[in-house]
Formats: sequence, C-alpha cells, structure tokens
Amino acid sequence: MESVQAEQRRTDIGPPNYENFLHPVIKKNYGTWKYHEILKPGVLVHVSETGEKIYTVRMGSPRLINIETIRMICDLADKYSDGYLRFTSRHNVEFLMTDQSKIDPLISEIESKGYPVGGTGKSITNIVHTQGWVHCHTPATDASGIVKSVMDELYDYFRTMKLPAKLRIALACCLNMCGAVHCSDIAILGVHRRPPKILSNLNKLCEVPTTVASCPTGAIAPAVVDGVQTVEVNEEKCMFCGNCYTMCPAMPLANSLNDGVSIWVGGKVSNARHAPMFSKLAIPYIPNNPPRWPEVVDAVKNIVEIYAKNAKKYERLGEWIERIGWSRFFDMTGIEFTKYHIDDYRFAATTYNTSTHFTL
Amino acid sequence: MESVQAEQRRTDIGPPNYENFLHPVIKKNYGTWKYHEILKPGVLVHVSETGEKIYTVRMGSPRLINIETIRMICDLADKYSDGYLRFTSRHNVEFLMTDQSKIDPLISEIESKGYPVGGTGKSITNIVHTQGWVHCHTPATDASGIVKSVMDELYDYFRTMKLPAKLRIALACCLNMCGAVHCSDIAILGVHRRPPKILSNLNKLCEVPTTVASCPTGAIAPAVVDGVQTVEVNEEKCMFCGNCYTMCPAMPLANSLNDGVSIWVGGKVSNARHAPMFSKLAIPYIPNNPPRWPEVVDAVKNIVEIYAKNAKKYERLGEWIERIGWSRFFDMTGIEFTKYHIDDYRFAATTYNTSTHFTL
Amino acid sequence: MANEAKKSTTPLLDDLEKGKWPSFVREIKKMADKNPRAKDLLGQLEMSYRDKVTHWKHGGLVGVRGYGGGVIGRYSDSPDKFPNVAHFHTIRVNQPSGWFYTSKALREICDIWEQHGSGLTNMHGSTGDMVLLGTSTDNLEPIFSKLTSKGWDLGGSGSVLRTPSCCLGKARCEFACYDTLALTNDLTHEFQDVLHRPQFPYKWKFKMAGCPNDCVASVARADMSIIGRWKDDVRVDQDAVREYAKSGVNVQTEICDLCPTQCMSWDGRELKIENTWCNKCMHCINAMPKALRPGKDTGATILIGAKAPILQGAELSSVLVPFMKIEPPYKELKDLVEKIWDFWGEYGKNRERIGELIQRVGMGQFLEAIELPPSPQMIKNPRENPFIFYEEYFEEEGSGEGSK
Amino acid sequence: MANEAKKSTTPLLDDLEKGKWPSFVREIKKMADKNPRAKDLLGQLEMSYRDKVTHWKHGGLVGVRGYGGGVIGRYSDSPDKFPNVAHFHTIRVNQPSGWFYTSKALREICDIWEQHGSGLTNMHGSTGDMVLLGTSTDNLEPIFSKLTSKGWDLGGSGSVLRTPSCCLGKARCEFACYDTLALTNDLTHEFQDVLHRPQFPYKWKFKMAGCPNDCVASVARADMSIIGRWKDDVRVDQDAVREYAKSGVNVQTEICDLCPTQCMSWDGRELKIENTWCNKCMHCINAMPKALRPGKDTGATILIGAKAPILQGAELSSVLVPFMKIEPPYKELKDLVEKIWDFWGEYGKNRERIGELIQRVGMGQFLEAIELPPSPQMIKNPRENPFIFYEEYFEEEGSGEGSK
Ligand code: SRM
Ligand code: SRM
Ligand code: SRM
Ligand code: SRM
Ligand code: SF4
Ligand code: SF4
Ligand code: SF4
Ligand code: SF4
Ligand code: SF4
Ligand code: SF4
Ligand code: SF4
Ligand code: SF4
Repeated sequence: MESVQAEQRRTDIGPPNYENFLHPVIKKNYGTWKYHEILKPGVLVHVSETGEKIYTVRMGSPRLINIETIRMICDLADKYSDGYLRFTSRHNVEFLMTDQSKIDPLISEIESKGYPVGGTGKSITNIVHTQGWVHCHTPATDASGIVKSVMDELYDYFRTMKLPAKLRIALACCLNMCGAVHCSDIAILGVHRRPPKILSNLNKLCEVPTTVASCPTGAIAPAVVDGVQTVEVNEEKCMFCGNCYTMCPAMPLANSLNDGVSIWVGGKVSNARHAPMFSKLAIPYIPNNPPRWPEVVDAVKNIVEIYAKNAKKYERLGEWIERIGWSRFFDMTGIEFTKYHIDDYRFAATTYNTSTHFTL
Repeated sequence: MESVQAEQRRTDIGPPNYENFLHPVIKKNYGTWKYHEILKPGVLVHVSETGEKIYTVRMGSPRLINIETIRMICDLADKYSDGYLRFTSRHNVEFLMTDQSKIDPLISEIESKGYPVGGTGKSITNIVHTQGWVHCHTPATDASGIVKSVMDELYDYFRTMKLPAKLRIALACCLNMCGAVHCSDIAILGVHRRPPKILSNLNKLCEVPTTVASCPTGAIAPAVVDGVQTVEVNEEKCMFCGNCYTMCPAMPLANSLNDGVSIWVGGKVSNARHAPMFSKLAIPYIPNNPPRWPEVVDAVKNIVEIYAKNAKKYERLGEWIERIGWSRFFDMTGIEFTKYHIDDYRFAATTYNTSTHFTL
Repeated sequence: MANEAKKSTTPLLDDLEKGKWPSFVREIKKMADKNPRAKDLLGQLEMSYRDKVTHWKHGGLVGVRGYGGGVIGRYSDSPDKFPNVAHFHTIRVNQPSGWFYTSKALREICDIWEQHGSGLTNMHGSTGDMVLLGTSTDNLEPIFSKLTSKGWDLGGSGSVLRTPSCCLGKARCEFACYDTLALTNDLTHEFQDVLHRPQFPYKWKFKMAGCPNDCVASVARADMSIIGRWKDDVRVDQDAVREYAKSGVNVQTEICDLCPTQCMSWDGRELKIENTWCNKCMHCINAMPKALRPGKDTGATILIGAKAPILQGAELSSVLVPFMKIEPPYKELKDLVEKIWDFWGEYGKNRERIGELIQRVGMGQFLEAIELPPSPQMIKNPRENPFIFYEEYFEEEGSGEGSK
Repeated sequence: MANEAKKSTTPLLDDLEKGKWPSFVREIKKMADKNPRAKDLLGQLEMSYRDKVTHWKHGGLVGVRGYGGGVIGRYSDSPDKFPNVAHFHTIRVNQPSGWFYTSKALREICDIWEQHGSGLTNMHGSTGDMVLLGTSTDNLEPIFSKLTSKGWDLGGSGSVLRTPSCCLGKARCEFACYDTLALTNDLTHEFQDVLHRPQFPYKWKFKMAGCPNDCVASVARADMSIIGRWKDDVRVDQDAVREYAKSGVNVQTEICDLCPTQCMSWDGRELKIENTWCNKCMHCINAMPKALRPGKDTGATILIGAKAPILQGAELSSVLVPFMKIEPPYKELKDLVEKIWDFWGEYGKNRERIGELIQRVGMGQFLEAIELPPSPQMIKNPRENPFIFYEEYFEEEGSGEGSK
C-alpha cells in the first residue's frame, strides 16, 4: 500500500501558502488595516481604511489538544467564521469573523464546551510551555500540569483586563528553555539539583572526549572504573545544566527527590517603552509536588497580586521592579534573598551594584 | 654620619595627625558645617551652625611642582591664610581663610605668579594624570605635556562655571590607568599598538613560565631560539595590554611609530542623579604628536564644546549621551564609528543593542 | 464522580481534570478511550506524576527518507508496561505563515493523525510547528506521504534551518511595517533544502515580527529576528488624540511621560512629537491606535543571535542592520543570510549557534567577514575596556604599514 | 626670546612653557638651574619628546631598610648622557588625611628634598601620597631618617596596603556623613605593618568619601570604598527652598525632575520628599545646599573591589555592607577587613586583586566565607542565567541531605 504512494513521493514542497487560508475580508483588506479596538476581553475589531471590519474572538487552549477538540473548533469556525480560524503565537485559537452579531453566541458556545474567551489587552494570556513528562527525556518537572494548576488559579486574569499591563507567563521544564522563558514577566523553570549519575554502560553509548567537552564548567573528567573507560564528575563544579545528558544518554540528572522548579520575574520581549529584558531569579527552588504544585501556584499568584496592586498603568512587571528596586521587590513579596540570587556566571560582575543607589 | 641617625631610626610612625594641620576655625567647627556657597569661580564659603565661616580659594596647579613653588605657596598661606592650606583630590591647592577681605588680594597675587584660580562648580577642574615620560617605564605617551596642552586650550573653563555640569578630564599614559581614567567625563589614555619585541636576553631577565602566564589572551608561548629558552608572541592575539612587559622587562612595547592616545567619554564617579559609570571609547587612536598633541587637543575641545552647547543643566557628559543616544553622539561630534568601538572582550555581549531602540 | 475516582488508575492526573482552565488530561483521556497510544501515554504520565521523573528515554535518530529532521524520536523506558508508547515519536508539520487555517485543512490533518498516531497534538510547538504527538516508526513514511499529498511538509529539527514563524502582520494588524507572512513563506520555500537536511553547525531560527511589539518573541527566540520599523514620522490624527483625551486618557501621564525618549509634548490640544528623537518604541501608538500610526517609509531592523541559555547564558538578538527595506524578492536579505551562513559554516564549531560564534570571534570581526559596516545602532554603548585589537601598525623602519 | 629659543637644547619642551596653564616645564627648568638631577631630567625628557618613547628602564627593587615599599626604583636607559638621573627613584611620603598642611610642615619637606633629591615633586600622586620625584639609591636612608625625625613616614608600593586617602569630610564639608579624616588616620596607623611590608597577594587600597558625591573617586579606585550615607530623612528647610525658587531655581525641572527615584514633588510652596524611595543620590542636596541636608542617622556603605583594567577589565567597587555605623574604634569595620584579608591571603593568587578574586569564586561564596548575609542592595539585579550551584541535594534513598 505504502509503495504506491512512495512512487509519487513528494518532498520539499514546504508549507501551504497562507493566502489559501485567509478570510476573504482579510485578503481584501490585507495591509490596509487602520486601527483596532478591544471590544471586550477576548474580542477585537480591526477596521480597514475601506471601513470594512474583521472581528476576532480569542479562545484559550491547553495547547495539548486532541483531534476531537480540533474538529470541534473546526465546527465552530464553520458555524461562526466562515470556516476561517488561526492560532496565536501563544497557542490560543482565534475565530475571524465579519458578523458582529455572531460574537456573543460564539462565546457562549465556546464557554459551554469548557473553554474560556479572553487573553487580550491587560490580561494574563496563555502560558507558553513545553513538553515535560508528556514527551521529553530531559525535564526536571512537568509542563502541562503546572500550567493547568497555575491557570486554574489565574483564570480570572485571562478573562478580564484589569492588570496594569500585559503579564506573560512561560514555563520550560529544563534549562534548554524551549520557549521565551528567559524573557517572560514570570517564568517557571524546571531545575535539576543533583549531578548526573554515571551509568555503567557509558562506554557503549557515548564517546568519552565528547562527553568531557560537553561540560561548560569542566566538571567532567575521563576516568577508568573496573578497567572500563568512563567519566567522573567533580560535583563541586556541577551546576546541573544537563548538557552532558543531552550529549550522552548515560548521564541522567533527573531525580525525584531533587528536581523541582525555580521562579523568574521581570522579563519582556516587546520594545514598548522599555527595551527587551531577561527574566531574573526570584525563587531558586521549589520541590516538585504533583499533581498541583501548590507552592508554585502560590508563589506565582503572590507575585501577580502584589504587582497588580502596586504597579502603574502600562508598567510591565519588570518595569515596575526597576522603578521600585529589587530590595523593595523582595520586601514586598516576602521572598527570601539568598546567595543564589547573586550571579556567579560569566557576566556576574556586570550585575553587582556599583553605586550607593539603593534603599534600605 | 648616617650611622648616628640609624641608631635613632624610627619606623612605622605613620603620617602626622591631620589635626595638627587644621585651621583653628576648622577645628572649632569640625563637623558642624551647615551649608556652603560658591562666591565666584574658585572661591567657596562654608558656614557653620555657629555662624562662623571659612573661605576657600582654589588655585590650579600643574601637579609637578618644584620646592620653590611649594615655598611660594607657603608664603601665600602665611600671608593670607594663617599658614594653613591643603591640596585637593585633584591636585589643586586650597587656601583656607577667615578674612573675606583678603580673598581678592590673594587671587591677584596667585594670578600674578602665573597660576589660575577656579576649578569649582560647573567647571573643568584640574586633569588627574600620571607620570608619562617624566618617570615611568611603560608609558605609551607623555602625561604632563598633553595635560598642559589641553588645559591651555580649556583654560577658560577652569576659570568660569559656565558648563552644564562638572566635567572631569583624566589622563593615563598606559593601560595600567593610574588614576580614575576609566570613570572620567573625558579620558585620554595612552595606547601601544605594536606587539612586544622580544629581547634576546629574555632568558636572563625573566622566567619563561611567568611570562607566558602573564598574557590574558594566551598570546605568549614558550619558544627556543638559537638554542636559548625564550618566548614568542602570536601577534593576532595581542591587544597591547602591556602586562607581559610589567612582568618581564625583556618584552618592551613602546614604539615611536605606533604609540599614541585614545579618547574615552561619559564616565562619572559621583552618585549624583546617575550611578557611577565607566568611560566609553570615543576615538580609538591618535598618533603621538609632541610637544602639543594638537589632534588630541582638538578632539577634546570638540567634545567639550558640543556638550557645553547641547546638554541640559546638571547633565554630566555621560548622562547627556545616554539621553541622546550614542548614534547621535557620533553624529554630532563627527567622530567616526569603527569596529574598534564594538566591545569584544569579556562582557562584550552585554554591550550589544538587543532592542530596536535607536534613531537612524 | 467520587466513586469513579476511587477506581481510577490515574488518581493524580484525575485531579487535573478539575478547575476552570481547559484540561490537557481531559484531552488525553478523551483520546485514550479510542486510541491505545493515548491510553498508554496516560498511564506512563501517571507513573511520572507518582515517581516525579520522566519515563522517556533519550531520543534516537528516526525520520523519513531523505530528510534529516522533522521527527523527534522518543522511546518509553517501560515498554513492557506501556507497549503502545514503546515508540512515541512526534512529527513536526510546518505550519502556514501566521498560523492561519481553514477548517477543511485542519480536518485533513486530523484524519491522517487519527489513522496513524495518538490523535494528540500540540497546536503549536513553541518554534511554530504543528506538533503531532506520538507515533511509531513504521507510521512515519505513511504519514509523510499523506501529509505531502495534502500539501503539507515537515518542519525542522536537528542542525537545520528550523521552521520560520511570524506574527500575523498585515493580515490583521495595522502596525505591520512589512509583510511578515509573505517573507516567512518565501524564506521557508527558498530554503527547503537546509530546512530538511542538516548542513549547519547547529540550529538556525528565523522569526519575523511586523513591528517593535514583537508579537512572536523574535528578539528572544530567533537566530535572526526581523522586526518591522519605520523611518519617517509617527502619523498623528490630532482629532483622534483629543477624542482619547476626552474619553479619559491622560495624555500627559499615560503617553508623554512614558515615552522612553521624552520626545512628546501635549498642551491639552495638540500632541507634538519630536520625531528625530523617537526610537519607535510603539508605546504611544499602542496606547492610542485610533490616533497614532507608524510612518509610511517602512522596513525592518535585522537582529542576530538570540538563543536559550545552554551553554554561555541566554542571548537576545542584537542589531545587525538598523534598517532594511523588505520587499520581494528579498535579495538584500537573502544575500546577507547566505554570507552569514557561509561564515558560520566555515568557522562555527559543532553545536555553536551564530550568537555564540559572534561572541567568540567578536562582532567587529564578524561584520568585516560579512561585509557590513559597523554602526552605533548595534550597541548599547561603545567598549569600556581598553583591550583593542588594533589591526595595523607601522614597521620599525617607518617603511610602511604592518598588519597582524 | 626667539633668540634664546634658537640656542635651546630643549626646543620641544620650551614650547610647553607657553600658554596660560601653569607649565610643568617651567617647574623643571627652574630647578634645573640649581639641581643637576632636574637638569638631566629635562634633557632626558626632551629626548623622549623627540623619540616619542620613554627613556626609563624597568624599575628595580630599591627601598629603605625593613620596608618593602614606599620607593619606586627607576633607572635611565641613557645614563651616559644623563648621569644625574642614572638612578632616579621616587619616594612616596604618606600624606596627612585630607591633604591638610601647614606652611611650616611643607617647608620642612622642601628642605629635606632640596638636600637629597631633584627638588621636584608631585603634589600629589594619584593614590594620595606626596611624591618626591627622583633621587639616587644612596640618598634613600638619609631621606627616610630625616622624614621620620620630622614626623613623616613612607607610603605604600608593591603588594601592600597602599596609602589610604579620603575627602576632606567633616573638616570643611557639610555633607560628610562620617569622619573620613579620623577613620583614614586611624586605619593608616593601625595597619602600618601591612602598609610597609608586603604580605598580600597584591595591592589593597582604601578610600573614604564622606557622602555619595565621592570626591575621592573611591568607587573607581579603591579595593575598599567607604562612602558615607544616611538612613533617615533628608532635612528640609522649606523657607530656604522657597528662597531658591525665588532666586531663579526651577525646583520642578532642576530638582524634582532630575531626582532618579522621582520621589520629590513641589507645589510651588512646599517640597515633599517620599524618603522611603530616596536612594541618597545627593542631587537635590547638592543643588540647594542651603535648604537641604543629609539626615542625622548617618554611617557609610562599604563597597568592595574597584581596580584598573589589567587584566580582566576595570571594576567599580560594589556594595558589600549596605549600611554600617562608622565610629571609633571602628571594630566592626576592622573585623570585616581582617576577615577579607584572611580570605584573600588564603585564596588569592599572586597579583590577584580582591575584586578579581570575588569574580573568580563568586560573590555568594565570598560572602559565606566572610560571614556576611547576602542582600539585594548588593546587586543591580538578580541572576539572569539558570546556572545555579545549588549546594545541597537529597541522597537517592531519601535518607538525608547530601551536599556537594
Ligand atoms: C495575536 C498575536 C500575534 C500572533 O501573530 O499570534 C498578537 C496580537 C496583537 N498584539 Fe501582541 N500579539 C501576540 C503576542 C505578543 C507577544 C509574544 C508573546 O507574548 O509571546 C508579545 C511580546 C510580549 C512581551 O513583551 O513579553 C506581544 C506584545 C504586544 C504589545 C506590547 C505590550 C507591552 O506593553 O509590552 C502590544 C501593544 C499593546 O498591547 O498595547 C501588542 C499588541 C497587539 C495587537 C493589539 C496588535 C494589533 O493591532 O492587532 C494585537 C492584539 C493584542 C491583544 O491580544 O490585545 N502586542 N504580543 C499574539 C497573541 C498571543 C496570545 O494568544 O495571547
Ligand atoms: C575639594 C574636593 C574634595 C577634596 O577632599 O579634595 C571637593 C570638594 C567639594 N565637592 Fe567634590 N570635591 C572634590 C573632588 C570631587 C570628585 C573626585 C574627582 O573629580 O576626581 C568628584 C567625583 C567626580 C565624578 O563624578 O566624576 C566630586 C563630585 C562632587 C559632586 C557631584 C557632581 C555631580 O553632579 O556629579 C558634588 C556636588 C556638586 O558639585 O553639586 C561635589 C561637591 C563638592 C563640594 C561642594 C562639597 C562641599 O559642600 O563642600 C566641595 C566644593 C566643590 C567645588 O569644587 O565646587 N563634588 N568632587 C575635591 C576637589 C577637586 C578639585 O580640585 O577640583
Ligand atoms: C517541541 C518543543 C517544545 C514544545 O513543547 O513546544 C521543543 C522540544 C525539544 N527541544 Fe527545544 N523545543 C521547542 C522549541 C524550542 C525553543 C523555542 C523556539 O524555537 O522559539 C527554544 C529556545 C530558542 C532557541 O532555539 O535557543 C528551544 C531550545 C532548545 C535547546 C537549547 C538550544 C540552545 O542553543 O540553547 C535544546 C537543546 C539542544 O539543542 O540540544 C532543545 C532541545 C529540544 C529537544 C529536542 C530535546 C533534546 O535535548 O533533544 C526537545 C524534544 C522534546 C520532545 O520530546 O518533543 N531545545 N527549543 C519546541 C519545538 C516545537 C516546534 O517545532 O514548534
Ligand atoms: C605614581 C602613580 C601615578 C601618578 O603619577 O600619580 C603610579 C605610578 C605607577 N603605577 Fe599606578 N600609580 C599611581 C596610582 C595608581 C592608581 C590610582 C589610585 O591609586 O587611586 C591606579 C588605579 C587604581 C588601581 O589600583 O587599580 C593605579 C594602577 C596601577 C596598575 C594596575 C593595577 C591593576 O590591578 O590593574 C599598575 C600595574 C601593576 O600593578 O603592575 C600600576 C603600576 C604603576 C607603576 C609602579 C609602574 C609599574 O608597572 O611598575 C608606576 C610607577 C611610575 C613611576 O615611575 O613613578 N599602577 N596606579 C600613582 C601613585 C602615587 C601615589 O602613591 O600617590
Ligand atoms: S525545556 Fe527541556 S525538558 Fe522541556 S521540552 Fe525543552 S528540552 Fe525537553
Ligand atoms: S550537568 Fe552540566 S555542569 Fe553538571 S556535569 Fe553535566 S554538563 Fe557539567
Ligand atoms: S599609567 Fe602606566 S605609564 Fe602612566 S604612570 Fe601608570 S603605569 Fe606608568
Ligand atoms: S601586550 Fe598583553 S596581549 Fe600582548 S602579548 Fe603582552 S600580555 Fe599578551
Ligand atoms: S508584531 Fe507588530 S505588526 Fe506584528 S502582530 Fe504584533 S503589533 Fe502587529
Ligand atoms: S513611539 Fe515611543 S519613542 Fe516614539 S514618540 Fe511614541 S512613545 Fe515616544
Ligand atoms: S565626598 Fe561628600 S562629604 Fe566628602 S567632600 Fe565630597 S561632598 Fe563633602
Ligand atoms: S537625594 Fe537624590 S534620590 Fe533622594 S530625594 Fe534627593 S534627588 Fe531624590
């Protein structure tokens, strides 16, 4: 059966042209949009120079969705948006429609299926996240479970626009950081804390020189154990980056007792007002506590709420912290400041406070 | 003769106590000063809680002064300030006096001897500088000659207070930077540009391993030439820091054709408004052109004048540049921007512009 | 319910069916009823929730014929317990630019995946692909041929050009300064070969954002970030500004005071912008989209080098070309890209991203190699250290210029 | 004049006698008439001006008995031409705190130097010493004993505590938040032994500034910078503020708008300061010294690690103790210093400044060693990279805590 198709085997055709998928009104007004308004949470209207309008209804998604759900979404698109829809860069679904009167019915139907509408404007939109225990071999925590737990708690912020500014949360399950975790208002990052174990079959799975070279801190050295070529790890020098494991399957770091998550704050990506910023360490370690990671949820919620109460309009989390100063941030959130917060990597010296500018 | 004194040889007595050198009015009002005023350029009055006053007249000095000049200064002190005087952290002389009516006569007498009065407030005060060809073995340029040439040209800025803010110039004759050159509004820095020559007697003067280890870029390697242990330099890797020469006299870098100066801008030390800042590269290289280094003088003057014309009140040079942006600084001063301006040392990545914030 | 939970073999995951946010567990469970792969995934995931570690082994090299990427190999460490996820490879399907779809197209994908995989997906992966989550090796070729027959192709993985992605740009955004969708589509097609066959030292990502708001996080996640901007003046509709003011916007504190270059002023009637100072941050336009618009002389800033932290610490992209017109056939851009890839191919070490290479050789060096002029827009500030690699010097004799 | 210039053996230097700024050449020339060392210095300097290189050779180790520093050895590379500067060592004389003198004291120095040296000086060196510029080896002991007999001692050079220096502080400045002169004098005397006898890995500099204006550039030039500050509120005399306003100061734009923490407001009558936000930058106080003053609960911030660029790039000092009371006998400070010196002595490599050592081992590590608590005031921002050296982990068995 497959051989027949193999004859016609096509390669390198690339993705379908996006033009095939554009709503006719979008096609017609392509590049001539004049302004937009957020009509209410999750609902946008874009108005063209020609006066034509396109309405968008944004639906939250857990990202990990099954084909039944996709088909359900397709049904909604057929019913409300002429079969046209899109996904956003943060994994939400957008229905693109011309008939304003269909908006509320669509919203009701979406909500009746258990999905929220929102994520626009000064809200907390979907959490960009990664695979975790669902599909990856290097995670220090799960992705989807924490995301679900956090969003259950912050649900209201998705469906309203009551924050001072956008607040973007991201999660990555290991230091590879598949996603913009390093530049998020709040980032949840899986961390290992036990140096790699060296499996006895290392010499079969890995090349010793490549494995040694994989370590950025030079913690790995060649060794001979029971007459077999292997490596050893200087635990003092290990900061648990996991790169050795990426290069050599015989050096797993994952460990139920020590893996967990860290919390980072104050990153952003847009150039609006302040230049893009990296997220900075807020909480070095919280143990994994599935299925709901309550300590993580509390930590995130605490930061969100204190920010929501204190920041000025338009001020992103990082902009707010920059204004009030980090000592005040730690004070206000009650988060403990530890030696782990002080950078000791390559650019450490550039993060020291070389002034007397601070409050006590 | 000396043996007699050797018997009474005293060591570790430390410097004399400053209290012996304080004017009685200062002693009396020590720690009770209430406020000060700059009465005119070079003249301060400090008023105590008790109402008592001390007047200060600040005289410019070339720093390299002979004992006749010191004696002349002492004469002035005896005549005008009860024999009390001090030097400032930037090498000016200060007469501390109680009789206001003596101020103008003192100023006339100072000026009649060829020394200026000024350096207070929004002025260009003395240039902090180093030894140069007068006394050091590693300079890439002279110190006193450039200082004299620049101050001749900026003389008026010492005697007035017409700048937007203080402007501090410093000079160091090599990368050792004996002085706060790295944090000055304008810094003049001697630079070598030819890799060290290796003298044939290296093996007698230096240890090869120490010499090799002295190079931060690993440019120096052991070598054997004509059967003699020596070193060789990978010229590609040399950035002329001179550390090898500090460690090993057989590796001189000084060279009449290639030595010269670089100009740096925008540093500051005080915490007033903006935190302390390093100076940044403005002009990578100007050849040595004694006795008056006209190109250096012009370059400094150009920067001073454009700053003077454009900055806002209280804005230090670096604060001004930060406000207008570096592209505008290079535009306005006509200084060429080259690849040398882009950092390529340890923290280079932290200096890249990771935003779209700039003007064209 | 309470009754059911007692019998459940997935008590931990069951807890994640509760709560208001849509549940990924419910998504898996729904498939588990009909799809054995989904069922075993659920079982293995519950085991991870109990053990607090992953039960996936290190991925192996699997793929479709002639391609070096597009499939992430994945094997269970407990194939005896969960035989249906013994292999559980994901397939990355290259999304259309801007993630625009018709229901028809999506249904076709669903049908293929129903037949050959777990029925589970990520819409989408964080690089941008449609991620089909889990199938066995023998299904790869069939899926591939069915996908291509419907007009779909695989995305990237490994040391290739990764699937480019973009914000929705001119399709639905009034801020777009160039056509992100067209460029993304064009580059993706132009570079099919390097997308499917590893020829690079490591991965390369393109992300295109229509304006400095950067709705696709390009500055943080792309080796080359192409961010729209304009050169001329912000377009101002003064009447509309007054409308905003009337409707409650405090133009002074919410707009002028927050302008990073402090180049705006408002006298209660007219909004003045000193456009030579404006750094195109977008704030004022974002805040009053009915009144303000980007200028008309538009193009993009090209930035280079973002990546995640392994191993030197994360990087954001930094300015490479302050301003470039972005118009088909995009020759200037493609020439630049080719030059950079040549340099990277020649000097990049194995697993060295372009951003790391630039740090290693120095930006000045890199610019010279790719024949771009240095410009102050590239930097936050000039160097602070005096360790300058001057390149020429005069020979002792004064006879001419030497060079290192 | 023109006639004289023609005959001159120092035509290049002569040019530097012209111009308005006082001339160092004239200073040398004046001595050259009576002092052969000064004369040969002039000659050799002219030669440098012609050749565009120094004519001093690498310094050798010279000094006074029992001291390891205080004298910089210097030898001419042309002793045949300039025999009187064949040796030309400088002597560093430890200045009194704040560079306060009486004419009597200075004259005594001049007399000694007239007899035993070139008659040339630097008032002062940039570390702070009086620098007596050039004498020969045989004069060192005589000079030393004459200096000590008049109450003077040598300053530092080499791997020692360098001569501490300070701003004039409470002697003549209303901003001083602690007594810089007293502290400097006390530390200098307390640590005479390490000042004169090399016992450190490299040099150590103390600089004391009475307030954040840092008039002695301590943050840029001292391994330990002790900068005065206060804890309580800025003292405001509202009448005096109004005086300034009346006399032309624009309190809004010149004061409030430039406050880095934006914690001031001015309604035309009263200046309000939100003191919890004030970071003690000094700007408002500097601008209106008659109206504003530092608070009364004063002390200092201790910062650590400034140095020039060789070899890792320059460093500014960074916050180590956010606030410390500075009162005799300065026990808390001295205990801290001793702890740091111990750590440096044990772990510092040869020629490694404390700032470099801290970078090498990490600030967290360093703090632990010297038993100081980490505090957010020490940093501009917490770490951005995830490469954290967590120190404990649990053993596999769950039986207890492990540690690296
Ligand atoms: C649909 C989407 C683009 C896409 O191609 O998918 C999009 C669409 C719009 N963005 Fe965005 N942004 C989208 C992701 C982003 C991202 C990327 C991200 O979060 O990963 C960013 C950068 C975030 C950051 O800085 O960390 C982003 C930063 C912005 C900003 C800047 C906000 C700021 O103050 O920093 C604006 C301007 C604004 O909202 O006023 C903006 C404005 C807009 C506007 C208003 C543009 C327009 O005129 O249509 C669109 C509706 C925004 C809204 O949701 O209120 N968009 N926007 C993305 C929706 C994601 C979602 O499902 O929630
Ligand atoms: C005498 C001296 C201290 C000493 O112990 O010798 C001194 C004395 C005073 N300084 Fe200073 N400063 C002195 C070197 C410095 C330095 C160090 C340096 O330049 O190397 C700095 C740091 C410079 C920098 O940031 O790069 C310095 C930064 C200040 C500032 C901050 C100015 C700013 O806006 O950044 C003030 C405040 C002001 O002037 O308003 C200040 C204010 C003052 C006041 C007004 C303090 C007072 O109330 O008495 C004194 C008179 C200042 C004047 O000249 O107008 N002093 N002052 C130093 C005179 C040097 C000279 O001969 O010119
Ligand atoms: C599927 C996806 C996460 C997701 O759930 O969305 C993913 C999954 C993996 N990433 Fe990623 N990365 C994914 C987007 C990213 C991104 C975000 C992006 O592209 O915008 C990043 C950060 C940006 C960047 O490229 O630096 C990212 C940075 C990494 C890294 C670190 C690379 C680096 O240079 O620092 C690794 C490690 C590596 O390459 O060895 C990595 C490696 C991996 C591997 C292949 C694990 C490995 O070590 O071999 C993961 C396979 C998981 C699995 O079993 O499916 N992944 N990875 C994303 C791709 C889906 C798609 O094609 O759309
Ligand atoms: C005389 C003086 C310059 C002046 O004209 O004022 C000076 C002169 C020398 N310095 Fe310095 N330094 C002098 C203050 C400084 C300062 C400024 C300060 O102390 O405030 C610095 C920068 C701050 C610092 O310590 O980092 C300074 C940073 C250096 C360095 C670089 C040290 C480093 O760690 O980066 C060296 C090179 C070395 O130590 O090998 C150096 C080395 C030297 C030597 C000893 C040359 C050498 O390589 O052996 C110079 C002797 C010149 C001579 O023949 O007299 N000198 N040196 C200053 C001392 C006078 C005094 O005691 O008052
Ligand atoms: S972040 Fe790490 S664990 Fe998570 S998907 Fe990416 S590579 Fe895998
Ligand atoms: S986890 Fe990272 S630091 Fe630790 S041994 Fe492996 S590669 Fe080295
Ligand atoms: S800066 Fe260099 S050349 Fe000048 S005095 Fe210091 S060590 Fe000597
Ligand atoms: S000058 Fe500096 S970089 Fe050049 S060889 Fe000497 S130590 Fe190395
Ligand atoms: S990046 Fe700019 S152009 Fe693209 S969607 Fe966002 S706001 Fe619109
Ligand atoms: S785009 Fe930004 S910088 Fe330009 S005027 Fe608007 S707010 Fe100011
Ligand atoms: S540092 Fe402060 S206390 Fe010391 S002189 Fe300067 S202004 Fe006065
Ligand atoms: S000292 Fe500085 S921060 Fe404090 S109120 Fe005055 S200007 Fe503002």
